[in-house]
Amino acid sequence: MSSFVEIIHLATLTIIIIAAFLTVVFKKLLLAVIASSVVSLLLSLEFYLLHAPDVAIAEAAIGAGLTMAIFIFAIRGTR
Amino acid sequence: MIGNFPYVTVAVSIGCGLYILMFQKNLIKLAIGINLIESGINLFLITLGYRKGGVAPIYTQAPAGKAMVLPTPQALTLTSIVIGVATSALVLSMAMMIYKHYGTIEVDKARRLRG
Amino acid sequence: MKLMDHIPALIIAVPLLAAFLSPVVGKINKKVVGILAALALGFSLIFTIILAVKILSVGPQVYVFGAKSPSLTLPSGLKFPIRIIFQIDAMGIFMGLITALVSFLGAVYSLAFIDKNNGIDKYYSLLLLLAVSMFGMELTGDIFNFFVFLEIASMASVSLICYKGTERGEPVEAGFKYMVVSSISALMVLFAIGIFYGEYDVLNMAALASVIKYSQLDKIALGILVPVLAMKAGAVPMHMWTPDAYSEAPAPITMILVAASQASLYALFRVVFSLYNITLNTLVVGWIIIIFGLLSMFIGVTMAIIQKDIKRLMAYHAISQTGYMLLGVGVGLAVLANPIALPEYGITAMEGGIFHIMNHALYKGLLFLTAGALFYRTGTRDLDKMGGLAHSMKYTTIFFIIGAAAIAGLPPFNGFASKLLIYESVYRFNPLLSIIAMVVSILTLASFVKVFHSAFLGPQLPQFKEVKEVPQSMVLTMAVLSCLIIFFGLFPDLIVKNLVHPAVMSLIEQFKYTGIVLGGR
Amino acid sequence: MLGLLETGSGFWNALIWVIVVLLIGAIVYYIRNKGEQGYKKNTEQDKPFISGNPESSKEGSHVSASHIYWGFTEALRGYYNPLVKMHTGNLNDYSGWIVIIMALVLILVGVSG
Repeated sequence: MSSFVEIIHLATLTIIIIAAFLTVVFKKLLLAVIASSVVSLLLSLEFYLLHAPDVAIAEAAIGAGLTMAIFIFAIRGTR
Repeated sequence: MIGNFPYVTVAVSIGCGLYILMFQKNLIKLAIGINLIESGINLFLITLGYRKGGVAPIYTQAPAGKAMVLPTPQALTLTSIVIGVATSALVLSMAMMIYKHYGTIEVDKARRLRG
Repeated sequence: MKLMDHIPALIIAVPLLAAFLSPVVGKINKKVVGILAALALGFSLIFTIILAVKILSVGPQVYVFGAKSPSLTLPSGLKFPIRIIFQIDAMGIFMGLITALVSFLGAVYSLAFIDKNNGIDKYYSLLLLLAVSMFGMELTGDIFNFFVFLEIASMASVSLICYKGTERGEPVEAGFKYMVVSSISALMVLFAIGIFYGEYDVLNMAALASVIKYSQLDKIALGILVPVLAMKAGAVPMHMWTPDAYSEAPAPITMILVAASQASLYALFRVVFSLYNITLNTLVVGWIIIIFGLLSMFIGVTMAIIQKDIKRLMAYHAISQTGYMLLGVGVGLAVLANPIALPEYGITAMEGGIFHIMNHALYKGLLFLTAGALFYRTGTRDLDKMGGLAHSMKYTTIFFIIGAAAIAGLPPFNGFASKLLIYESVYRFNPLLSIIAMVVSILTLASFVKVFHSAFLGPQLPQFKEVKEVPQSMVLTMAVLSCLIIFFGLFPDLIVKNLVHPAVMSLIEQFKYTGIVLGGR
Repeated sequence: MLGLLETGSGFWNALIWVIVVLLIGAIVYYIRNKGEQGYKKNTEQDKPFISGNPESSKEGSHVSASHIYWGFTEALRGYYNPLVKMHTGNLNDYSGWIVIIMALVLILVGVSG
């Protein structure tokens, strides 16, 4: 049980690192925004695993959802 | 077992954010960079409060014999998330205004103020 | 419940209430909003003066939010304070007085300066928020609370810099640049706060100061905090946002922005002196601050000489004057652990540096307001296009002369008094530093001679035949600042003895700051 | 004494300074009154003498801001060129400087012990 949680931990953190790199690498803005919201979403999973459920909810709703919506709105506005 | 791995993630995402701010030219990409730094710092704060084998600090009566995860960093993180979304919104709205006036969102073209 | 006990909370509560009232009032009557804002900030000024009198006669004050008694810091059985507290010593209230004065005068000046057409209610709302956040940064005793106020300050000031952004692109560009650098700095401050919390489990500055050990992690936190707070204060070579933001903001906002960057400077001093004090390697950190100061002084003034935009020129001077403050306080820090040199010249150097903060807020505010008055009547900030304005704007000319003489350190104005303190004490630390400071002062005078010549002297230009003196509320604001400058110049000892010296002593003696919260009075 | 500011190695009193300036001003005024009395306004004496050349129009004689200190900036060209080039107005440089200085300060503080 405990080792299963730790594997999820490691997997989440690894994907966060990969997604952060992808955010830097992607030249297309939309892809970069999606990568950064993957970071936020997995961050909220990581918060949940670190016993912070209320922060996880806030991060999923505000950090991943709302921020991505604002970014997509801005990208549409500057094209 | 996870040990220092979250701190590595913190360092990587702050580093990626600073790299974007230093070397990438798109104004919206800079906003993404700020977001990335902020994610890293939020993870840092939450990880600081983590105690191995603790329970989430949301029960009014904790189960006996178990430690709680520190609640203060979580409160700090909530504040910082809300401030972060306000910052992103402000930065992006200004990027849109720059696009309206200058017709570009490239950093090295939008620089009338210099010298 | 006595009103007197709640003054620290009222200082920020009244403008905060007015900030959220002003959009509502603006819906009903646009003209009342400005008066409401000026009134609220006037109340804050009065409260700050009352609090200052109390602090200077009784001692540092503590205000605890959410406790049964506003001065009860330690809930029984706990080793450290857990509530959000305001912790105000002589240094905090010194900065608070500057903020209160400058923001009140800025609101009064705005009454005539800002046109009434669109967004006036939002303008005053943001101005009040900026004042509130500056008060918060200066009075708070909680390091996370400081971060929140820092973010509010940067958001409010960015929105105010972009106030003219619907018409022109440059203000938005300046605002964008300021927002990006200030969010980097705020996030790094949060990172340092995280380090402190992870190490000591406290967020209260006094409690933190009592346990700090200058371990490896503390060094990292110091190495993060010093450059980012110096950046917010506008130290070279991280100063590039300053001329952009100062030159594009409306003139009264620029005056308040000067005070806002000084609030960051205050935070830098607070971190170095109250948090670390003699635990840190004073010589190295002192020299880091001195070098920031030297670079700021010299590069700031030499860049100012070649500018053609009047407000951009003054913004570079603001950088240069920040250098004097960093130099004075840096010398004080470098000799902090030295029991012979500190009373001999260290305290004097710090008095000079801290006194210069107040003087700079006054004369740089006055100069920015005269630049605003010129812009109000001529519609340009380009010095090449101005000329002969002394014929039609007599009061503005007199105020400009007073401000320029004060910034260049000509006796008997206030700039001379604080610069003299810096020169004579820094000379005993290292003569070269003092000589550089004097050269910078001469170059400052030279560049203001250039502004005076090209804007005010010369024959009356045909395109400015119609120019009149600015409206009365603007003249009044500038007159108040000029009177303060002359008063401070004629009686510098009153200010130094009663305001500056207690502030310096409460910075140097860490116990004066921490003792009141931790109950060891 | 009122207005006496001790600086550690000396003192400064603005009031004494003002009094001395007023005294010197009075002496200067006295000497000036001793001078030539034959000056009359709005006559030939009023005109500037430029080697006998005609006086140029007043509007044309105003030196605008970019021409002031031309010699100074020209002489210090080697100092000013890199300095002006440093202020690119490029946002990447702004954040770059912050990161560089932060790294430098971290190294200095860390090494010093």
